[in-house]
Amino acid sequence: MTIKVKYFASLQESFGRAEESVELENDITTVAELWQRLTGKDSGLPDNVLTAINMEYVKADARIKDGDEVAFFPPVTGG
Amino acid sequence: MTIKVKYFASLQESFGRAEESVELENDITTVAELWQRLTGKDSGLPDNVLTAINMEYVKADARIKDGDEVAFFPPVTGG
Amino acid sequence: MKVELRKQRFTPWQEIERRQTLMQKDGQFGAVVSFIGNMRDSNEGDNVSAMALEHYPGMTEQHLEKICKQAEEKWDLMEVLVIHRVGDIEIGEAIVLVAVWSAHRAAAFEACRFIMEDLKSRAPFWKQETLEEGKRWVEKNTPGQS
Amino acid sequence: MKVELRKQRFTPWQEIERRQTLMQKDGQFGAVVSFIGNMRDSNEGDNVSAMALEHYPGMTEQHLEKICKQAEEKWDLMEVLVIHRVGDIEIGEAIVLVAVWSAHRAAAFEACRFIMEDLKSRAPFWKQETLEEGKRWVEKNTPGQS
Repeated sequence: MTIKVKYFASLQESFGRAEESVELENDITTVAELWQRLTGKDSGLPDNVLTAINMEYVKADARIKDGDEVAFFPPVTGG
Repeated sequence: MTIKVKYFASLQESFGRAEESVELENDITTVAELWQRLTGKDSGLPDNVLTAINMEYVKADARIKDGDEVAFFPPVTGG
Repeated sequence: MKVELRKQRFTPWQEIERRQTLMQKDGQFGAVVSFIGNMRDSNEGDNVSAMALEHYPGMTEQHLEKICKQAEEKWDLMEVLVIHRVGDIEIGEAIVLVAVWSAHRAAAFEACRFIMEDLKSRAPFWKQETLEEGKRWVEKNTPGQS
Repeated sequence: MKVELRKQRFTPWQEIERRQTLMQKDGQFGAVVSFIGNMRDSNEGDNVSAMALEHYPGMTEQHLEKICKQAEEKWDLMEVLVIHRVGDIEIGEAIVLVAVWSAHRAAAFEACRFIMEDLKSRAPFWKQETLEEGKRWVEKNTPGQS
């Protein structure tokens, strides 16, 4: 399946890109697993990384489906 | 002793005056006693009558001294 | 800190802006919380066509200043502005304005609420409403906690 | 209800006044509570000379609207206005405005606070400060309860 991944703020800088299109094998199904694939590390999703699927907040175990937009970002600091 | 008495809002209407100067015998010494003297009734100060001496809130048992300004008024409704 | 009783109609936003300009603390305050109370055209189910606000000259100003001082002791504030109408008031007009400036929002929110609750329950003001049937004194303010 | 992201500097008091005029509910609302967040010239002990606000186009607007709808379900409100800056911000400028109109003060105070706390802790905005030594991302908002 194909998904769109977006990064914001400091995560955009550390990944070196704002967004990308990612082709996933079917065995990658959660946000946490996607994070491992993107970072190449075995560790789970850090506490200070927030995630949204299709612009709604989700937890690390949320499932991803074909066509989803998944976003990773640091704690928010608006207002 | 001589004191100044002020009435506000609905109490001003029921007393028919905004203020008066009152000569007191020495045995009238508290706000509650003054209220009895002014109304001519034996009942104590009603719960819905607030009092101030010299522009500071006081309770019914507060003592009055010569030259004081004593005010009686209903619950406040500003804001 | 500024506390004022006003006989004339005022535009609350202009007053806040003017005070903020006079303060010359741009860049220091991070939070401004303001409350504005306006005259409604009904109360307790009755149509109200006009209102008069009586106060206790001297005590009212003194009491409002005491409330603001208490707020300044309790929270870290940069400025407090209170304006309250007295005399005749028309529908829709601002009756009271409380504005609080602080570095952070918690202090500004809490101090503004504190001042308003004390003002409503303790500051010597009395409202007289004009209804179709005549005038009546408002007997009690509604409680501030929901 | 109106939620807006704004690239240009705005004068919060003018925005509140304009909204209030458009509402045409004079005589109905008895309480207006507003919060304005301004850019400070320092943060965590460091001088800050400028700021940029990043957001997640689409999700940010959607999230703010959801907060306001929640507030409207929870309290009896007549109008809610939220304006939030994005992009480059200068010292002293307003970053955020939240204004709430209601018949009574408790609802207006509580809804305004509720919206601000959710906005600060959940709405997708990120601040980058310019210091003398360079730029840094603000890592965390200060908690709203004192």
